[in-house]
Amino acid sequence: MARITHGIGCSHIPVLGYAHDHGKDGDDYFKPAFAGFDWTREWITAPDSRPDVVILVYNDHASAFDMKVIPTFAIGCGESFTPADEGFGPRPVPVVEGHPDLAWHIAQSLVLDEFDTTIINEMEVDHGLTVPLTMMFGDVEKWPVKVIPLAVNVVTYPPPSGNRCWALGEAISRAVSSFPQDLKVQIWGTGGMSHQLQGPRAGLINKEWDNRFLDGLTGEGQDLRHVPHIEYLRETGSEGIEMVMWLIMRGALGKSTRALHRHYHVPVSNTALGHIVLEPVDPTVPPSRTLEGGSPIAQKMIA
Amino acid sequence: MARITHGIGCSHIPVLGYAHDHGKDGDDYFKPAFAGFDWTREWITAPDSRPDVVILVYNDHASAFDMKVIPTFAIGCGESFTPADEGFGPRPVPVVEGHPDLAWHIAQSLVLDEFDTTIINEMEVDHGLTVPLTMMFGDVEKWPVKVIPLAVNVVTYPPPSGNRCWALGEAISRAVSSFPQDLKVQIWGTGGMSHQLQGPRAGLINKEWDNRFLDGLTGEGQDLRHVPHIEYLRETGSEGIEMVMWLIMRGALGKSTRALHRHYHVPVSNTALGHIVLEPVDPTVPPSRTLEGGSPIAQKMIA
Amino acid sequence: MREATDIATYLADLEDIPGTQVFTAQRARQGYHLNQCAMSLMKPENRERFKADERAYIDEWPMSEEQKEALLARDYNRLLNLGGNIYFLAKVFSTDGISVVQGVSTMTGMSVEEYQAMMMAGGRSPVGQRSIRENN
Amino acid sequence: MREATDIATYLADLEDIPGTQVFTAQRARQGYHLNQCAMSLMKPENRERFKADERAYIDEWPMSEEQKEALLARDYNRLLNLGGNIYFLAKVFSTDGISVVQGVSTMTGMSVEEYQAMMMAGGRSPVGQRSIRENN
Ligand SMILES: [Fe+3]
Ligand SMILES: [Fe+3]
Repeated sequence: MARITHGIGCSHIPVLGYAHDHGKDGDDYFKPAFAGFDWTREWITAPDSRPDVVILVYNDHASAFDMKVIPTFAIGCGESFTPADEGFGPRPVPVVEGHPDLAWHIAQSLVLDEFDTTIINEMEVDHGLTVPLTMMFGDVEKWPVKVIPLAVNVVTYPPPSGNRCWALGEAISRAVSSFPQDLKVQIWGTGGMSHQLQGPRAGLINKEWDNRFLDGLTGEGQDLRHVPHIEYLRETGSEGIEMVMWLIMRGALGKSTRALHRHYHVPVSNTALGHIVLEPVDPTVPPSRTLEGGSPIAQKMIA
Repeated sequence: MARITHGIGCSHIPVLGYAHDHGKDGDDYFKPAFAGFDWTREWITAPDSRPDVVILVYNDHASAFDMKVIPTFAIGCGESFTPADEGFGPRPVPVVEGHPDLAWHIAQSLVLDEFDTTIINEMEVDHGLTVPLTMMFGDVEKWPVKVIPLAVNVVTYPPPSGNRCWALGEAISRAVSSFPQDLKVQIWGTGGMSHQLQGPRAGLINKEWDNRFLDGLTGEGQDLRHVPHIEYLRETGSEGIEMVMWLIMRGALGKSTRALHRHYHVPVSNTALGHIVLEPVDPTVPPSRTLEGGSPIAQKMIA
Repeated sequence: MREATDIATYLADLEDIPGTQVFTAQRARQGYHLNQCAMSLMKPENRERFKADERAYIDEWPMSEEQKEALLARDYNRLLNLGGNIYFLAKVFSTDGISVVQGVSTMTGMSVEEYQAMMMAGGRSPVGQRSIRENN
Repeated sequence: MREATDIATYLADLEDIPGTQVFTAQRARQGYHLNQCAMSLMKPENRERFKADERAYIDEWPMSEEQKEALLARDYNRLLNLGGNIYFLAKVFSTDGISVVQGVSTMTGMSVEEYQAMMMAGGRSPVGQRSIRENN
């Protein structure tokens, strides 16, 4: 059976993609940002921990989705996803290969579990998805994992609540563990940490809050699922709201977790860089309360 | 304050649009189908019952959405929606005017209420939306109501469960009643009733089941929310699944309803035509369990 | 109980209906380009090009040869088997200028007249048509 | 309690943050064509046309004159006020060949150097920047 082995949290700051693509990752400015990924790069390619598939939770930054269609949760079920041209040509990184079998399995399971997911069969992927791949795998000919993109709306208000994100993670865990193939699956939450890219308040950074957030991802606590949007906005800047996506990752890891690795660095461009590698201690998630099959009538119909 | 005054259930059989557009609605074959709407046409334009806005729940039939993007619930927030060309030119009916203020209000409220809605700002609308308008209003220069399209995926499996649809209706009721403007809002559930358009089993009709379904929409009972997809498929044909959309309408009417008018006719083309006009008796819906604002922390943040 | 409630069980049940192909993910994937091709016929200019040279038109789409042959032959049952969805395929009915009833009747083994007579008499009964394994 | 939990209260709170325009429905509607226009600059051929004649390019979009002037002037704070969203407007940064830091700094009343120095020193503190009404 497939199972979620680990979760990773990671900022997806575009300039880190630029620094990597232009050989500047050794520069004084970028070196400490990249150095915090050395541990992860070794760990993630080791035979025991290397994943077969990554469910990569990210947001599109006006690249694949314009204002015509705004899905709250969109799951990429296609065969492959091409890096987007965000205004200065596409990043020179490999095409992202999907895992349609598992992606469709998750998408279908989520709908039965009463998540109103949008299925996407063709889309381009921007720095939100490709920068974390670069941070984890560096310069490669071919990404060493299959990737299921899970795009979350955190641009047009309201984004999904923290509680909804956490619950989605729990549902993803249930879906993965009912997939018959033996697969090691990681789930990554990306974006954040504190940053604001707009207005007179731009440049806001909140190290204390960010580090409390990292603390809150480990152990048994579920306080983070109740942090309201307005707190992210006030405390971590208007773009800090991206951190709700880390809660999908955390929710998928179950009852309790421990951190294997943690990294925090300020500044990278306008943003606080955060990164954490989490392992489930007790991966239990609550059973679905809502699965169609859970109703007595449905049970009777199922032989 | 805005409020949901009535719900309407109505098949959206394309040939009825054709019959109307070509002046064949008086033909022997079509007359009994149309006659059952005489009552409604009079009632719906009377000053007391005429709605300002209709939330029109329907499904797209491979017109606005192709296989690239498949939203489970998509709410039309645009200014207007043009009738689609479904293969023989667009229907000669007025452009559909939206109600972006209320539509965005509902869309935003639904996301906070943990429905993972997709927002659509530009789309064409097919017979699923325009045929019910024709059945209710006949030949008009301009539709006498604003329309908020709510498109539901019932084509690619799985569609949302009956329970999820009913719950969405309840959430829509909460959203409408928090809209400050004084508006009479109707909600229409369309599609069905029993029909199958494919394979050797095409032409299936189940009068008994359809009429039990119509019975189940009135009164206090909530049994219909637990009918599983497989029962629709077995009993009412592969396209009978469209009836889950009527449950969004029913859910929005609250605790109990009564029928003001009811009409059932077989055959129209391949399909059993059903139509019902419902009035809430007790419009109470359960409070949101999930609204972000309902969390204690969020409460503290809200002054 | 909980074990029986996952998507696999749900999907298995959908295959138990006589004479019916439920449009599951598996079919959606198999029929992806077939359905996209059929949908392209919503545009008048595409309908013209299709009518002028059907084979050339469908060769622009990465479909299997089997799908192409079934589409040229208007073999709708076979198209359903190959991942076609009826709402997408209905764009072919329109392009051919036939009604939905005519198109649908071709899948039932009846003539249009027989099919229409069945509908006038109240349609096909669900009795015996509910489940392959229960034969009810 | 329940009365305070609707979308109206939620939205009112979003307006209480100093120097910040949260991208609500109201702004999304006001800035619809502005944002769509900015996003069109993802295509190299559109970037070329825009650079060749900015005014002619933006006249193709049904924006207000105010939005057009602010866009020509690269007045990003004004663009935010008129419904622009930073992720869409960032396509203009790219087209102009400036970095995100440079573009963002123009909204803060600081020079790029001052802004970068602030970031190197750990960024802007949230103290006093959390709430207009609480002034904290
Ligand atoms: Fe981001
Ligand atoms: Fe329909």
